[in-house]
Amino acid sequence: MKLSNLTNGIIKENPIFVQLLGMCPTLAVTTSAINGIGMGLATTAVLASSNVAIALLRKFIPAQVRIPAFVVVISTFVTVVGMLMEAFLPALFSSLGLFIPLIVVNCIILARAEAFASKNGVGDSLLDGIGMGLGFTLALVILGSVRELIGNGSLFGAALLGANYQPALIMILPPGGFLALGLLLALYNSYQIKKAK
Amino acid sequence: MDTNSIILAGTSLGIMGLAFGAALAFASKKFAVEVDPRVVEVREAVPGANCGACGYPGCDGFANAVVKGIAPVNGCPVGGAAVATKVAQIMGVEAGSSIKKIARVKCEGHDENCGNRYEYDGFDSCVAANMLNGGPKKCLYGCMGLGSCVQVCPFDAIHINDKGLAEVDPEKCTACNKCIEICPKMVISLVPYEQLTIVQCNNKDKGPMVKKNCNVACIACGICEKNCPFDAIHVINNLAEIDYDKCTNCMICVEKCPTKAIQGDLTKRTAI
Amino acid sequence: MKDILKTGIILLIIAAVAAVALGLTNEVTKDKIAEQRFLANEQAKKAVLATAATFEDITGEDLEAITSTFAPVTEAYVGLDASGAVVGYVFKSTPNGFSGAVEVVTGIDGNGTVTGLRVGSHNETPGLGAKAKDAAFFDQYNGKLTDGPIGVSKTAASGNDIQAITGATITSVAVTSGANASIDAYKWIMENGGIGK
Amino acid sequence: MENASIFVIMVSAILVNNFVLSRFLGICPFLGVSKQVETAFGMGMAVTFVITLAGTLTYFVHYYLLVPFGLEYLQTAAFILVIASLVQFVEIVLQKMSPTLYQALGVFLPLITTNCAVLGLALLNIQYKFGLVQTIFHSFFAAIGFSLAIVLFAGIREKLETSDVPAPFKGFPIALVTASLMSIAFLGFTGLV
Repeated sequence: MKLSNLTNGIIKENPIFVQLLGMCPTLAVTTSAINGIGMGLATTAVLASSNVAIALLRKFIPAQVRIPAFVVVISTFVTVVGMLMEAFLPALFSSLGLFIPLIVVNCIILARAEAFASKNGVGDSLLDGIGMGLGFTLALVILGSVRELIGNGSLFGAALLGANYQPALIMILPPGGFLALGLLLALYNSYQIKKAK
Repeated sequence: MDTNSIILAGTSLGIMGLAFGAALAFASKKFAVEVDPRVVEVREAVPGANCGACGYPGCDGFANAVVKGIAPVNGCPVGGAAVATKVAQIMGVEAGSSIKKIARVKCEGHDENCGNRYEYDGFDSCVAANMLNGGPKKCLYGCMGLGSCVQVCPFDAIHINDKGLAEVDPEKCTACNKCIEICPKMVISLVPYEQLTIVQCNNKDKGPMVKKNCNVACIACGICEKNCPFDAIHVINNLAEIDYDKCTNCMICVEKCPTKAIQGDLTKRTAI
Repeated sequence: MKDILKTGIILLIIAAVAAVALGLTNEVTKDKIAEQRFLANEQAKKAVLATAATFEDITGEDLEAITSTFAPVTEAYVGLDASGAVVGYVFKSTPNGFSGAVEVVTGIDGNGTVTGLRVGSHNETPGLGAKAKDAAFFDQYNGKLTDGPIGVSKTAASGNDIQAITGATITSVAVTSGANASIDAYKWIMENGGIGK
Repeated sequence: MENASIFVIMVSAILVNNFVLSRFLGICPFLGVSKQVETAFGMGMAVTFVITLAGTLTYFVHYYLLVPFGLEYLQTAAFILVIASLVQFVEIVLQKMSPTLYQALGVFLPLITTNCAVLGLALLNIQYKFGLVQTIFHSFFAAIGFSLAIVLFAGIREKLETSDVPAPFKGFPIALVTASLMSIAFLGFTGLV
């Protein structure tokens, strides 16, 4: 139960900035910071629970069928969460509903299941799931706020840059996602280079 | 709560699971790749830098070749003796002896000795500079110090020193040949680890021509060849070359060489 | 041979357990979700025809006639007030916008004025076509008469025209074509003595 | 869209709604495997094989298993089971047929499973209510679109390796900026069909 499993998911092995996984929901969702938080938290919940489930099942599943087994477990988790939310928490579902199907095809979840949960104990897998989820949420919020600020002139919905700011709509469009992420990574690298010198 | 739809769901997906599970298990049997356990062991013993110095496509290629008996047990220069003995045990064969070699940059043409013909301001790559009619240095055989070898060395064993020339760190170098292959001037070559006397020049032009370009170059005067008691040094193609098996590092040639092209730490010379 | 069977059975168990879990949740949540969706649908229709208390689906050969002659219209409902008298009609149409179908819900009352229009699901460009979902755009349709088709003008609108969203003319034209098709369907119903009277 | 002709499907799947550059599905392998053109091409072929087969198989599963028994809610799980088993099958076959390509694809081969492109496509086929023939062609052309995008991207990235890129931009950042320029270019195709 090493704490490092939790922390390295946030900065050192951040799923988006370092491993560049889970790109599809990242680009699709981070048109605003609130979406980023919603998606991040939903993914963290699913990632933690599926990591635990797979860590429990890992000795039981033979290697030849590990991918189908893991993926069925993950998709069942997500669909059940989606159904329960739609039935009993309609308000939350109306804002997060869009993300649920996206989580099923989020590369991070199977990547962590395949790379980590299938090789480690339940405790570590849980920590790793939460760590990766938080790292994912952090990255989504940063990316979401950058794109929302430039592309919409607002942050968390509150207009910041005044009326005469002509928003750069490209940032809301997915090419903006690539661009924002590329520039943020470059910033991250230049910080590393300066630190290393 | 009509349970039969749940049962229906369970059975339909279950049957699909069974079909796929069986098909996958069958496929993994039919397409099983018979891996000789020894290949895996050799693969573990080898450093795994996939540098290709053994002449095989990466370490997997080498491991397969060793198990098939094509490659010699000590075929991995990077691993040296340690790996050779381990591989020999795996293969149950006696390990041949292999003297440790390292790469050396045979050039002393830094800026005081050998100036530039033009100011080069392109990419940091000797390969690129070499395309601009032979690179900026006056001597067309010397090291340009632009670091192509540094970029390619997987063991971080070669760096550009403060005199602007490539220099090999003997402890880190594993003779994997990567720098030798990339260097457009072929100024780097493999030299035994213990060798102390080295001809620090790669220039194959005639004497008078060379003098104009660099003042520490070998002018093929042949003095070293005449004075060497062990017949270990000969001028071939206007450049002095040492036969490392015969050379005893007596360093007479180092003293006699008029242009100091042959370098050696005189304090460590062996008495004749 | 035994090994193949063993793997097959393991995957069978996992898939079956997953399916049963899904089935159970589905049973538990099925009617709740139906109810939520119905509520949402009702709200959408009420938004465009406030005077109606309940709605009756138009079905059978009436619907067949409407959807075949007035192409983008796909669904039609009769709005009834508390006492059951017809107060108007609601039409759902899916004209083709800039990048795919745009869902348009139009409400028209008994004496031939458009009472409201809403844009439902779409994948128009965010920041441009997506502005069709803002009140500033769809409120323009309120009060339009059904005697002539609604026009779209790039500059200030007058009479029976609406002003297009700047930079999203294709979307504005598409939404208006949905509204006009609904108006034609409404006129066809009125000519045939109304439905559900 | 359901009565679209094969040509319309082809143009829309490859150019207009290109899976990677317009719909933004399957970005993980797109970024992960595009360092060399051969691995990108290998990935493209593997994905084409999986997507075309998956598109067809999911069509049968949906219209002959889920719809008749009214099990639509099982859709995601069943589709994923089909796709995952297909990818595992490709992984086993590839390990035998060409170990070098298997090595090069590495972790990204299982990622095809959760790859949004494959599941996204299967769901799209159902959403567009395509017939069998249309489904097969749509799946195939969508995969060709994916391969086209990834091979083009790999070509550019290979050139980037030897070009003078500022230090902080080396590696992924410059690749991402290139990808955004490519997707702006593909934005030009919207509305073509």
